[in-house]
Amino acid sequence: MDKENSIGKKLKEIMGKAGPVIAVIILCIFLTIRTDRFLTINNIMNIARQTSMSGFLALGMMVCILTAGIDLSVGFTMTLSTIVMAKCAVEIGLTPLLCMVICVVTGALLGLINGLLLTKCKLPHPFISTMGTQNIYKGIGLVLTGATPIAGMPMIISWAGSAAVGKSTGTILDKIPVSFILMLIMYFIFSIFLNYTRLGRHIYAVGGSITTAELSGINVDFVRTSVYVISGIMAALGGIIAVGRSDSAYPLSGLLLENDAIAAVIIGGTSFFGGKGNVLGTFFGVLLISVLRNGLNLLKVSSDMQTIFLGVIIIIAVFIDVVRNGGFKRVKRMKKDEEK
Amino acid sequence: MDKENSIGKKLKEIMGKAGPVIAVIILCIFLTIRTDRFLTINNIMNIARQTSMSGFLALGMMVCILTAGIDLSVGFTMTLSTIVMAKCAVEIGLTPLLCMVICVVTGALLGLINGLLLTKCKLPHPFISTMGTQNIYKGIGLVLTGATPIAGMPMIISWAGSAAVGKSTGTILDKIPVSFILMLIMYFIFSIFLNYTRLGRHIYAVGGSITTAELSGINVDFVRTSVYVISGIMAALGGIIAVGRSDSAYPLSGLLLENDAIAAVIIGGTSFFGGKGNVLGTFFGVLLISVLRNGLNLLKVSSDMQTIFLGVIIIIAVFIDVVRNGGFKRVKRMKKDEEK
Amino acid sequence: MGETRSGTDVPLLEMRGITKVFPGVVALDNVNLTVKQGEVHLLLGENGAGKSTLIKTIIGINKPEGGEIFWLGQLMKIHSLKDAYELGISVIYQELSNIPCLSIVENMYLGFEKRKNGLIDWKKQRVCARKALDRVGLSDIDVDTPMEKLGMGQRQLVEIAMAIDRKAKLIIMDEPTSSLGRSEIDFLMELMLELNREGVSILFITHKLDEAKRVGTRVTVLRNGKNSGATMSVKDVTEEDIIQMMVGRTLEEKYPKRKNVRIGKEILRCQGLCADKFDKISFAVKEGEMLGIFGLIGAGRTELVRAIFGADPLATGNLIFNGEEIEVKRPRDAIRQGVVLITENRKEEGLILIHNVIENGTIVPLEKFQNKLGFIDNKKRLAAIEEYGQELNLRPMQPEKLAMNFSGGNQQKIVIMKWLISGAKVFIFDEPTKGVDVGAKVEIYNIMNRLLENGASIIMVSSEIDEILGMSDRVMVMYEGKQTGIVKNDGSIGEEEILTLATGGTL
Amino acid sequence: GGGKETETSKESEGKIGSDYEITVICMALNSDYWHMVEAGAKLAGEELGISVDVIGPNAESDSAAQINMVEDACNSGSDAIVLAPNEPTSLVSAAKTVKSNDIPLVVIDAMLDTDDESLYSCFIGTGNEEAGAEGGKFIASQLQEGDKVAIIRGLNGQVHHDQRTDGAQAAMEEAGLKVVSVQPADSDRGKAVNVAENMLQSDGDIKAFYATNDDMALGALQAVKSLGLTDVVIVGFDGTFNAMDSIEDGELTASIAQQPIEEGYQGVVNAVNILNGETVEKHQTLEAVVLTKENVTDFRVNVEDLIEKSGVKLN
Ligand SMILES: Nc1ncnc2c1ncn2[C@@H]1O[C@H](COP(=O)(O)OP(=O)(O)OP(=O)(O)O)[C@@H](O)[C@H]1O
Ligand SMILES: Nc1ncnc2c1ncn2[C@@H]1O[C@H](COP(=O)(O)OP(=O)(O)OP(=O)(O)O)[C@@H](O)[C@H]1O
Ligand SMILES: [Mg+2]
Ligand SMILES: [Mg+2]
Repeated sequence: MDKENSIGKKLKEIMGKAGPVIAVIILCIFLTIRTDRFLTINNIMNIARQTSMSGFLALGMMVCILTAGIDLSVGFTMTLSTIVMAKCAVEIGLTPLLCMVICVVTGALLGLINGLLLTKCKLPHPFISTMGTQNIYKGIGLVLTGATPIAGMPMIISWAGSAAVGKSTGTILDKIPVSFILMLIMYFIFSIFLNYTRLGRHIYAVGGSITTAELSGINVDFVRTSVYVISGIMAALGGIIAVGRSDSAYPLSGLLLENDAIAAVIIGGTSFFGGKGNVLGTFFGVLLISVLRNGLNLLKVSSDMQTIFLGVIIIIAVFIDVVRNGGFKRVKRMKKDEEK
Repeated sequence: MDKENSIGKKLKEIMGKAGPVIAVIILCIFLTIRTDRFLTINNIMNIARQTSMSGFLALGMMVCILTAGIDLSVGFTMTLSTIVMAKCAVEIGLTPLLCMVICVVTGALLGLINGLLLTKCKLPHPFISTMGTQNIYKGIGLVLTGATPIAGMPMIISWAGSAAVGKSTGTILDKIPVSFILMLIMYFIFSIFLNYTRLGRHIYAVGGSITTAELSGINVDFVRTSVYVISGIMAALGGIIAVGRSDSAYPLSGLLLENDAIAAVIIGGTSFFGGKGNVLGTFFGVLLISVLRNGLNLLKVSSDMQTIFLGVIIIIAVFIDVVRNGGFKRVKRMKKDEEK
Repeated sequence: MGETRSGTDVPLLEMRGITKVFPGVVALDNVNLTVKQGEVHLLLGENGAGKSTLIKTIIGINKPEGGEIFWLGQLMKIHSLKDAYELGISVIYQELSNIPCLSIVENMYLGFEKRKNGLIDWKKQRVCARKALDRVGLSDIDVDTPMEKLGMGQRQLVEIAMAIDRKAKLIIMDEPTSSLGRSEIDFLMELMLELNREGVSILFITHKLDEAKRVGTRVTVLRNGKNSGATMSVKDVTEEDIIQMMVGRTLEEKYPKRKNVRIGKEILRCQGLCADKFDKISFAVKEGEMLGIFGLIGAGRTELVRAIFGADPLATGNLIFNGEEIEVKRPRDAIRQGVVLITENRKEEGLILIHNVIENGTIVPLEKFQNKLGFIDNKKRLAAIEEYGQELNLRPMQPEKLAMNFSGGNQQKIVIMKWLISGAKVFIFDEPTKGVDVGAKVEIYNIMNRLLENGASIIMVSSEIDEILGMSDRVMVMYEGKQTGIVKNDGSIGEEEILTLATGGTL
Repeated sequence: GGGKETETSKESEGKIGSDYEITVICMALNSDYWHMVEAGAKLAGEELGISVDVIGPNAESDSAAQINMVEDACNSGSDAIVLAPNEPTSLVSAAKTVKSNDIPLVVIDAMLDTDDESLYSCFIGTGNEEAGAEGGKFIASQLQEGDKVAIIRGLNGQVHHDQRTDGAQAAMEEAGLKVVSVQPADSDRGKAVNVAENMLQSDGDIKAFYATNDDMALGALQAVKSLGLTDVVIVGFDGTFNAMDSIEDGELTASIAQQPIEEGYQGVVNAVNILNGETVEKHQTLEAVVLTKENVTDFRVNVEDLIEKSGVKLN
């Protein structure tokens, strides 16, 4: 036990945290060799831009999964929040900043509904409640827009999604997308939040054991509701970026986004059973998917094959995680976890 | 304890099993009053026809959920099996019966992959493995077909999906769809299978407690693999009906079908945590969704509103289940279940 | 002991007329309990008597239907656990309650994080945790170790450290010793007395009457959710009195004698069994014989029996069953031979809690209940349950009742029934009476005796020397994964010899 | 414009005074395009004094739902069905159901994949392939021989996107352009931004984007703008209002507009004619219009007039 603890374990631990990092690096090296278009500033900035939205969604999904929950509605929470924002901006003509606030508040409310369904209505599993609200939010978005996109956002909203940090400074700043910087800031905030605040630690505790958390005097319902509110807010923020990027809010924008978010979180090493996971892992999970998508595009792999690759990557990433964590032994414990 | 057991409990028990039945009946009465088109033989046969495919898928999903698992790949397992069948029939020109066998075998193999990923590769949760294979199967289907539908099935294949039981007998038999009868037969077989065979009971035991099942000498890996194989076979059978119905196999036919299947199973009272549920419940869960969709079509409710209704129904159905099962008490237990 | 330091006679905690009803059960019926300042108060009673329920009303987890609770003479209004903790009440729950994937220090301050500028002050927490761990004798364990890496006893000690660190005035301990070994128990008893000397009151729940008498000041007994007799001073009552109050009758003998047992031929022989946690274990059991396996906590007994049963891998060694070598890779290989394990953890490993007695009882030998066509015959299953239910005196005898709704002792009977129906020949019991009350214990011993009388063999792992000496024909002792001796339990040996072996000594 | 024909068809109004019920089933009801079909159908309904219901699933990929809708429509008392099949092969069986109920079927927008002409009474629409070719030719007219072009298309497996792609690709290649990349963006504007960015990255100097719907074209426009490129020709498909706005502003180069209002209108009018026992032409082709800065304003005024008259609300 002790011997294992010393060297091998330490190594494993570092590997454990660095798992998705290593995968990203390997993928990057491969792509750099295979296509000279990959390692260019423009392309890296492309990847940065393409990462930001899913980065926000994955962050929200991560806190849900940390409590052993899941938020399937995240895509259409994003869509509905942006539709509300777009309506306020384009049809009512409110000031852009107010519209953004409204977007975030809407996201928070939609998340709150998910949370309350779970904690107050006692629906047995967030899989069910958020599958329900996913349909509801989608339907409301379609009804509100009459199923057509709303375009013509005010400048500031587009700014978050499509602007670069600098403006004709002639330096690289002109290329770094604002959205990516915003995402980085948010990841930093979350890493503080999850490690150094009570709510953050309580999220891990609830995911680790909901009964024990309850017995330790943690307001479990509050924590569980919070994570869905957080997820809603992240979805709304991701939405603002998505709207800025495409200059429109459209009712099917959220379709299947939850899959990428879940995949990124799981690839990033967060345990599906809650209680384990870190922000850095999720960051590299998101990055892995973005780099993969970008790389396959550069390599002109057909989109059908891309679908296959994505599936394979999800499975391999999780499988590596299983092996890394001592395979069998851990799996035995997992099995116990699943059990009633 | 004992007093409650006598009358109240019995009533509750009957209600418990009859829950979705009652919902279906209420919905039917409402629709009969609101539109005189609902209670016609033609319409009832429409519902029957529209139920069959999802009926098969839900049955496979149910056995997975009974073991506390899930099969997200069910839609594209169906698609890929039918594409293989269609290729054999239309391009290679094998005999129709052989093609159908190939379809079922393909479904079983795809299910086997899901099962082995779980039991041999020890992926921590079927949510992840089947999310991966869902993408893979979808991609393969697209690659195989070049993304275009394959049409022109042989008669017999179409027969299962689109024929009626009788042929110009002038009786009601001319209208009863074969596919619905096939589905009824399958539900009957499953109700025997789950209640009166060893594997059937073992499925419940594994869902009830995987550790206890293992320590009771049950071959847990076999059981867990079997349910995904069964789910694959059911998907393939559902696929044969779908192909018969539309006379074509096309690569996006499986999109989002897993959602309806999961919804039907959960509405039908199967516990998301495994170990509890019955075939009758699932049958009425499937029926409820079909009747709802049909009724909303007849009432000319827009498809956007239909989406909302479906979401609401999922939540309400599960909520009723929570209340019916004594709300709090059960929920307390559930919480414990979730716990590691 | 027992002297009140505050000089006043205001009781620390006073509960009056507490009534708690669960759907279908009156768990507490007008119960009174008074804990004085600076005493160790014993709360005793059978399984299901309502002990845990009572303490859960103190800390606000259960909202009682009737009754009042006073804290230092003031009516206590507790809305949440936090309120209770802030008053100075700490609880060590019956079920271990920590979060396995989090570190010791996190677990210790869960819900009571020390903060600086609104952020968690990890440094301070580590320092405090270190001190608290040293206090409970865990000085060689790092505070950042994940809880899941600790043994059960160590986890229990961490929980105690937690309670101490919170500077509680009242520490409630609900069966803290059920998963501890003898030396840990001794350590804990000392610690309790020491805390008590420092003025901390302790409300102590246990099924082990000897240890109760060692530390207790006064005792309150519950029976079927009611006070059974008045609270008395421990000095004034005997163990027999307490048992009388708990179960309403006296027990003739704690360890019933077996009659008509004929020890027959050897049935299972283990040769040189090795794995991670144990090394070169060899022994044999005969028909009608009970072999006890004793050891201190972490001696590797559980791992050994799990490996024999095929639940854990065996590195090397042979298993010989009825003279033939058998290969056991999984539990079902052992079960096929009739070698079965009744695990320590019946709730999670023995039962499917959400299924009823019929399902649980017949899940192993389902093929026995198949008709000619291969379908399961439910009438046969019910008949078997009724037959064995009578024999084991299952209470209540309701085959359709879910396993989760039975009391601990009766749950143990359902597990035994499952293996009886499967026709097992060698029964391995791991801590069969853990958390079981004195009355139910005797019932379980009676069942064991009947098994032996019918020619079965039993291997019993236990941490209670009394039980080992009271029941087994022979005793194997383990120390740190090694077998330190097999002795005949014919009166020639006693506690001392066993303990010598268990701590690595030789006779 | 569809205006002219609309006026001529008005003459037939007098003849019909019946209370027919006609159900129009669109591929989906999730875009301006289908709302324009709805407008046309409603307009015809008003003019002819009959009741017209317009329904459709909520995604063009959901052909199972569309099959169900056709069956339910057969049963909900419709006298005729106007169908825009979202999957040409799958919907054939639905057409058989309609036939077996003796209900006339008018197919609009996209043809069914069948040789059995008895299944439908008539087809009205622009060939997607021909319209795609128009777009391809337009792009060719704006570029030099040998220039690089990229195509952004809808979900792989959706037939009308296949046709729009094939038509344009063939026309462009014939004109000597180099189609360097064809990628799907699932008809999604956000995805189209990513796809276009990646295309520009992997193939540098792309001179034109052709997208099989307007949303994706607008997405490509965003990508081009955010990379600070100018002079890239971007052509969309459908002539949605967003696209028309953009063309008027001089950003999007062009959009290939079919005539959805006319499709809906003619679909209903033909159905009524069939119900009245008249014979109608089996295949009626509607021209596709390439909307550019020159003609977009006129086109738009006409469309807006018609929609206003129909009472259908667009967002
Ligand atoms: N949440 C609950 N719902 C329903 N019944 C309950 C609940 N908790 C306890 N009970 C019942 O209340 C009674 C008292 O249980 P309690 O756990 O207090 O017993 P105990 O004295 O602690 O027993 P043990 O020694 O086995 O721990 C039992 O009959 C039990 O089944
Ligand atoms: N479910 C479990 N999770 C984590 N650790 C465990 C578990 N069960 C046992 N252990 C630990 O494994 C080690 C070996 O203990 P084992 O159970 O074999 O000893 P034992 O001799 O049976 O003693 P006891 O059963 O009294 O703990 C101990 O440190 C024990 O605490
Ligand atoms: Mg208790
Ligand atoms: Mg043990």
